[in-house]
Amino acid sequence: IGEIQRFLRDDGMVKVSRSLKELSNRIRKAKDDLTKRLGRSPTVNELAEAMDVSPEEIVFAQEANRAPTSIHETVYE
Amino acid sequence: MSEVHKNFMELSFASRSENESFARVAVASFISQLDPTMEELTDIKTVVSEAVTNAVIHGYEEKTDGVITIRTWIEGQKVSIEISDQGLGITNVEEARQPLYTSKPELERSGMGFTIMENFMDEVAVDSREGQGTTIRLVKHLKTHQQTLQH
Amino acid sequence: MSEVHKNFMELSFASRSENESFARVAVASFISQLDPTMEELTDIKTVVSEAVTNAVIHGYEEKTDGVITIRTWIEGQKVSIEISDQGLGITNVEEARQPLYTSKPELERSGMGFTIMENFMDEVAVDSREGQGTTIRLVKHLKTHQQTLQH
Ligand SMILES: Nc1ncnc2c1ncn2[C@@H]1O[C@H](COP(=O)(O)OP(=O)(O)O)[C@@H](O)[C@H]1O
Ligand SMILES: Nc1ncnc2c1ncn2[C@@H]1O[C@H](COP(=O)(O)OP(=O)(O)O)[C@@H](O)[C@H]1O
Ligand SMILES: [Mg+2]
Ligand SMILES: [Mg+2]
Repeated sequence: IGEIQRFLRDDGMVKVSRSLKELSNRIRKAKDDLTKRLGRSPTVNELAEAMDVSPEEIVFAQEANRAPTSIHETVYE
Repeated sequence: MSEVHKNFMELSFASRSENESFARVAVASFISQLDPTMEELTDIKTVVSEAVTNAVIHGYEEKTDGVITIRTWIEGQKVSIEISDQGLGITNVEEARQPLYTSKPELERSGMGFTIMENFMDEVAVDSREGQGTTIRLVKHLKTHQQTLQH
Repeated sequence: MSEVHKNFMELSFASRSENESFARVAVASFISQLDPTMEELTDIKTVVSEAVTNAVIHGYEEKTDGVITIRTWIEGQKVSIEISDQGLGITNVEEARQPLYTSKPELERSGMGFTIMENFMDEVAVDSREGQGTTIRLVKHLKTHQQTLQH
């Protein structure tokens, strides 16, 4: 299955649910780091700059770590 | 910028619980142009979830052919959000807003939806008519950048 | 699941270029319930950007009091998107769709918006009336999970 996953990834076929979850984990880490460094909740632009993605994309990716984003999730996992 | 930044959006969608997540993202990403703190964004996402869930579960009693509408206005640092359904409506709004009150204890609802909205937003108004539907009006004043930096 | 999954949303917003990013994410987040591939999602975000930018720049000539509406339907793996403005409209649709054609070379437009839509979507229809506005209808059939795995 690792082989297939690598293939899907290389081929741009990686599923959104998986890819967004990775981004969302990176966002959470960056958010925790920034919160510690600033001593307050970072603004969405501060986080977007640190991650080099748009504020809107931050919001979107963050959602991926909540409930299953997909009705197919269980089928795919 | 001397002029106050103004913007608006209106969103309608099927009363399906899987749209709760979409509604959160749509409203939060619209508001992100005001550069809120991540904390303020989380507050807003939470109240949108509560109001949309209420429309799905109470307003339409999980019937998926209803329509939920969200209107959002931005004016300077002021965010106004209206969430409407054309569902069953609320007979006694005052009672409904009480902490822990739920008309659906059998669904293990917490009865804390309105209380959460009141805690996270600066204004909460409920406009409801039995058999006609419910509109929740929410206002939040985001911190200015000076306020955020001083915090 | 034997029943076909159906859902819809409608989104309207002010014709401001800062709403392009919001519109991309809103449509993407709605579509993500079908768990598309990253490539499919990027394609859809790109065409939404192109169509919204066209409405802002050509339809409303950057006047910010116009309204842009996006309707999105999901039926099984089929995604239909309609992007409308009530702006200037297109005099000659056939000419407008030609690769490299732009009516605004002074703005350094590439003239590739429609070509990009045709490349990324399965169907592209343009309905426009001078002085009344433009509606772009787009359809994309997402790969099913079996197709993705077999690819
Ligand atoms: N959109 C709505 N349509 C009809 N009734 C509603 C709506 N929103 C809230 N209510 C009523 O208000 C009560 C309290 O709502 P809430 O505080 O969110 O608690 P809960 O959802 O856990 O019951 C609900 O139990 C319901 O009776
Ligand atoms: N929504 C619209 N309203 C009015 N005219 C439009 C609209 N969309 C496209 N057009 C016309 O079609 C032409 C081609 O569009 P496009 O391929 O996106 O190229 P570009 O935007 O770079 O000019 C535009 O230059 C414009 O004349
Ligand atoms: Mg509730
Ligand atoms: Mg264009």
